[in-house]
Amino acid sequence: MGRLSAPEPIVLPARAGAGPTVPAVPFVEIEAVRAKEFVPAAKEALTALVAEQGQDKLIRPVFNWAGRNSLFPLHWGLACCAIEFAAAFGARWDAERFGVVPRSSPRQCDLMIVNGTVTWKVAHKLITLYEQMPEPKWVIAMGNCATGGGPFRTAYSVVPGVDKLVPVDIYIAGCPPRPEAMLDGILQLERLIRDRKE
Amino acid sequence: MSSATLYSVSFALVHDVLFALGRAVGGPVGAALRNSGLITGLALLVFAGILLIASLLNTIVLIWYERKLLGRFMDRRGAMHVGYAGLLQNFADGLKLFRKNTVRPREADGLGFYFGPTAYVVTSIVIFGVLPISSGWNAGALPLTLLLALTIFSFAPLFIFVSAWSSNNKYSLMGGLRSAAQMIAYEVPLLLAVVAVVVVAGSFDLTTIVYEQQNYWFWGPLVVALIVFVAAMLAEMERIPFDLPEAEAELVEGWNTEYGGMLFAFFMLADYLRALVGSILVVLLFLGGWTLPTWVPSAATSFPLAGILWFMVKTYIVFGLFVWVRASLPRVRTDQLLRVGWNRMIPLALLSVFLAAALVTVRCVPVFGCVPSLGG
Amino acid sequence: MTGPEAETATEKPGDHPIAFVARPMATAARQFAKSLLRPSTIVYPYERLEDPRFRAEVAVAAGKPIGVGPVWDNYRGVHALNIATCISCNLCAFSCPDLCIEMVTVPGGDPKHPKKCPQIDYGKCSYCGFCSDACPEGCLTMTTRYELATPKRAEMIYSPQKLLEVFEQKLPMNPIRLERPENEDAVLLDPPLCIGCNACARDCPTQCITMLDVPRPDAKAGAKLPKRIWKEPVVNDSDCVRCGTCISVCPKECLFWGARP
Amino acid sequence: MSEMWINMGPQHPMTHGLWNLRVRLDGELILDVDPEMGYLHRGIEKISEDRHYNEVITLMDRCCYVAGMAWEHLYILGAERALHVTPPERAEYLRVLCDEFQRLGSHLMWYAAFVQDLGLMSPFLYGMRDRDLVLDLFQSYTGARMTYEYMRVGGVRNDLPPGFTQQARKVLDWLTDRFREYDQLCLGSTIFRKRCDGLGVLKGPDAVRNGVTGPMLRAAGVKRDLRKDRPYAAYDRLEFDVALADGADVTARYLVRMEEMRQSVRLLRQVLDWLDGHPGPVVADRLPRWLGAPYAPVGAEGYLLKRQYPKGVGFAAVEEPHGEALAYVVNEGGEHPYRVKFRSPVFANLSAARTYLVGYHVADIPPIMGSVDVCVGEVDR
Amino acid sequence: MGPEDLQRGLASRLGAGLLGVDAFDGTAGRIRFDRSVALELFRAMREELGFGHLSTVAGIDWVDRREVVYVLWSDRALQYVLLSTFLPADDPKVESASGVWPSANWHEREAWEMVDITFDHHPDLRHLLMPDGYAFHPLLRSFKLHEPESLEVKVRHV
Repeated sequence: MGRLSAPEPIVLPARAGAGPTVPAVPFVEIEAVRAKEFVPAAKEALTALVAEQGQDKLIRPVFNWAGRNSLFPLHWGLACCAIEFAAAFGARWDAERFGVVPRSSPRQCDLMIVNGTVTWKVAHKLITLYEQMPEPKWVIAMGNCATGGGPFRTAYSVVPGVDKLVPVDIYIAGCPPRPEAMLDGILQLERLIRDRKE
Repeated sequence: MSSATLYSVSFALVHDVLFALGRAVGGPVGAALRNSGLITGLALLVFAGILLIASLLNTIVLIWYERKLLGRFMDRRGAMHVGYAGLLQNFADGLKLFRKNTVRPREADGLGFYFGPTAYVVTSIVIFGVLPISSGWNAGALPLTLLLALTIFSFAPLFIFVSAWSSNNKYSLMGGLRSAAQMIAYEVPLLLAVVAVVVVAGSFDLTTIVYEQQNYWFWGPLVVALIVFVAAMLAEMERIPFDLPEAEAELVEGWNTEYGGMLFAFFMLADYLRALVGSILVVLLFLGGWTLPTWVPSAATSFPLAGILWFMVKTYIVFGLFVWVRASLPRVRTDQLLRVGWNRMIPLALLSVFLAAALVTVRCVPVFGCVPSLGG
Repeated sequence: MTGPEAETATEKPGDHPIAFVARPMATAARQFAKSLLRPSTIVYPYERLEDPRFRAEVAVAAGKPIGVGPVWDNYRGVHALNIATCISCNLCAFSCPDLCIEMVTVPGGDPKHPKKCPQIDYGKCSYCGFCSDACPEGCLTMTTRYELATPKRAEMIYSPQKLLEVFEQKLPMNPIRLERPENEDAVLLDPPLCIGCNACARDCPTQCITMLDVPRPDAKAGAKLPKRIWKEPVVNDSDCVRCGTCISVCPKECLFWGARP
Repeated sequence: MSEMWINMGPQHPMTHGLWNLRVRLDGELILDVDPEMGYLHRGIEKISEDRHYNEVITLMDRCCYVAGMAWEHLYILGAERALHVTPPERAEYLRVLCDEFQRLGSHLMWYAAFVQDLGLMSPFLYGMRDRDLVLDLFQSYTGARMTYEYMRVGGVRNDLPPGFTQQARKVLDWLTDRFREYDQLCLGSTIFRKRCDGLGVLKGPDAVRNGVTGPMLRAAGVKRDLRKDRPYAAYDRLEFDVALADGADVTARYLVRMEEMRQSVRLLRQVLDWLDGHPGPVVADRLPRWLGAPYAPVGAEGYLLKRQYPKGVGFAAVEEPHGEALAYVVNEGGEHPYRVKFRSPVFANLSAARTYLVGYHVADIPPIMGSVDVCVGEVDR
Repeated sequence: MGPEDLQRGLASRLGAGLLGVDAFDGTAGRIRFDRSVALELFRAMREELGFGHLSTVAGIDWVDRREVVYVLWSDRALQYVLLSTFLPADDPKVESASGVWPSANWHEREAWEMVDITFDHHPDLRHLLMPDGYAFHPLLRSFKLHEPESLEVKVRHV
């Protein structure tokens, strides 16, 4: 009963979305791995300038580039996901690579990562913090508790989903999500900001 | 370039351009263009612009440098995805903060709330006007550049306290008070350590002080003064282990808790400007400025802008030391900080002054200079 | 620094103040030198922990704490559902502590027995693995996929078809499977209550219940025979997956769990 | 400056979770404190009453999110007593393995948070990095990093995968080296000693009176460790020492926790050796019928039990990384527990906040509270 | 220490207030007492039998009555002991133990908040986990949780 059946030899198949498996990359290249992505963006902006599409088309990509590459999340921890949130800033995942630096004061933040269960007791404080953040601002509901109450959604004290309190831009499922999943959520948010029409 | 000051270069540039223009245009407009007042004004503007851009660019690179360095100390990579190796990260940060709304709390004092950070950043930039970066690369031959630089440097607690008080937040207020107390306490040993240098160099002019170090750098004979100066400078720059005013663990963000957007960017900018000034002062006062030890082959110093290059290299190495300290030491407490400041630092600084005076009196400075310093 | 020196550090605090500031700085500098060329950071979207080169290394390789070794596949992420082998037994939905699994009809069943497969709401799922432990056919398994960020809440609800897509990606699946206990409960019958209505046999997902004729008991004088068709369900224990469907549809509550004698 | 109240929390870098420390200050001197809890109250005890015995485990992992295994173990011990189940021996050793790895993980997380409170930046990263290794090991046999759902009433879910013990030993070697590094970064630093010595003093009698347990109590010189005093699982068959210090201050708590980590490594080596040599079942043979299957259908109408199972009350105590945790599980013969009551060590440690905070400076709050190792999840439940 | 020792040690002091001492798995025993002798029992446990550490106070709602369970630990005997008393549901009052063990303070606040048991002479009986003014006692059996279906997330497309 409950014995371990012999695991089959593990073969990692090619994975959709996982990208090609990178061999050990030399120092110079790995630092540039994402810088290459900026070339098309710069081209786009230049094309817009050449086509005289107007100031709007030119400036918005620049500011959106700035906005999406320097997201300062609010430094607070609600529950379990906060530990994974901290782990994402740890050495192994290092969210600062993307310019994500947690700040303790809501005035300096543009991203609120709701990383845990929101109770009714903390709800109005969450709303206050959200309102203290200056525009433009985004909210990520990290984990199932923030998404919809999670395992505690039947409880008397738990808000079943932070989207009942503040508008949510990205939901990250997981209980708690791995740090990679959190980074994936931030990258998705970057994609949202890139396509933003102010 | 060594004979000309930065101002004279910009003056000559503006002069030549305007005269050529004036000749080409002719008539009363041309004559007006050759007006000396206009040339002087424009030359000042160009000079100020060069200074501004140079200091801001350097600060931004400095932030990047710190982030990358800290990353390696912490076994991680630091900003790396914005631009090559994250070089554009701080431009993104700056642009984003520029676009952010600036929220002023309703109860905050409007004048102080905006005046504090602006004056803080302006005074921090102004210091660069008097700092020689290479021989002649400063505003000109003022006899008291060191005093002027330190005077402007010590305006900061006033503006920090104004911005902290006017933002009407308890954490800000405590941070501002701590900041004022700390900066005033460490102002004294800082100046006393500088006095030691001045006694040995015999001048208040930074350029002269550097030239006095042609034969030996001052860190060898004045090592006590160097230690006091670096420690006091860490406190003045509000960096770990003396970053109590921004102590994140107890005072949320210290005196800039209520600031966001561009005003917060001003604070960050001014902090790093001051860090840059601190590193530059260490290099100028103790590490021989843009000069290299005499045993270095002359090829290393003969190419154009070599002085600036070596100066920047030294500055960044000194700043790297500050980052190293930040990566490995915890924060001290206010009372300990003040006790260390008043009870340890000031006697040490006085000792260093005494030592410097003794050195000058017995004229044995060169002997000391030969033994431990690189610049023998 | 080696052990004895560290010991002295703990034993004699306070002396040599300069050395005591220098010691942490030396430690930090050593770390700096170690991580200068290759910090232990994994450049996430471009490198992944499930890449073979991280999985091949053991947990601590070459002084770098990266790599989780060869057992990454146990991770409990998104489910994969093989619709073809699903028998609509409902066990996954029963066993879900968060009630995030809903059985929805998928094409492929006959009108009498509509085929129902789990639809999972990942906004509620707590990834506990009770459902895949409960799945008797091994068709609902958990894979190593974990990226579930989406701007729309509705996209977190994975229909059976979407779970099938995950299955078809052939992601590594959790290799630890539980075996069925030997002394498991069986479905028992309380014959006097049974009315032979065939509901259990009709709804049994594995068709392991057959209705067999039983002899009609002799009527004793004065005793009233229950109204029933003289058939009784017989459960084939080796095929039964213990889903309890028969028990829940029985109108007379005459089926129950128990040990077969 | 006149007296004022400040709210440290719920969003404050010091709190490491959702709670609010109201502090009355005179300048920077603390006159009074009043911890305000409940911002993370999720009603776990109430939800447990609506859940099957095995399903409560999913709540236990989330109850204390840095020490999920310890809380699973606590609940499972209580539930097993209430249901009259005895686990096999190998399961007991596996539970000790889980507990001690969890202690390592929790203490590493504490180390990271604590040094961050002091302003030490890089050790935070080192702590998180090394904790990830422990989580990797957890992931390799339970399938999750933090919410394991590994223990079951009557045993554990599955056995260790092949090759686990060798990997675990490598991680233990790595960690043993790191502990030395941690000590150099903290104890070797004059500033650290100046900050932490004589701070947050809570003497033994005060600690006992206020219900303080765990490393905080042992740092005050009181030798109480439930693993030794009242052995559960396989602790009576293993050798280890109780970490003790007598400074009763923040440094003493640091020393106790570091020593506990070393003792955990020692315990884990014994457990790994034992597990290598003693294969066997990991789930008990005799379970209540509805627990016998690996799955546990609940909420299905018609899951009829023709028999009432024996009632019982289970009482269990484990030495959680934070201190003494109790579970009181009332079984009234149904599928769900009738009442589950947990005792969180941090709950009691926090309730004594006034005794070790008043009289210090506001800058001392982060290191003192860091040395308490607050996990709000288990306080509020 | 076993149930008999406890019985012997307490019987003379408490008299009829001591309803009995049962054996209880994992502890030295469970002392059942009448709430009229609560304070006396607490003092006796702490001062005479050396149970210096109060671990927790648990309230249990048995619909028609309520039970308070105190868990004590003795560093001398290295054993737990349970104290249990039943209170009528219409008058759930018992003397507070926080005068004897200060650690009872928060545990009793929680028991009052969750199971509606009033502790007389408690220094600070106010809400601990729920917001101030919360009028219900969630761990009573009569308090029902939400139906999960009533909480279906209204998906907002942003």
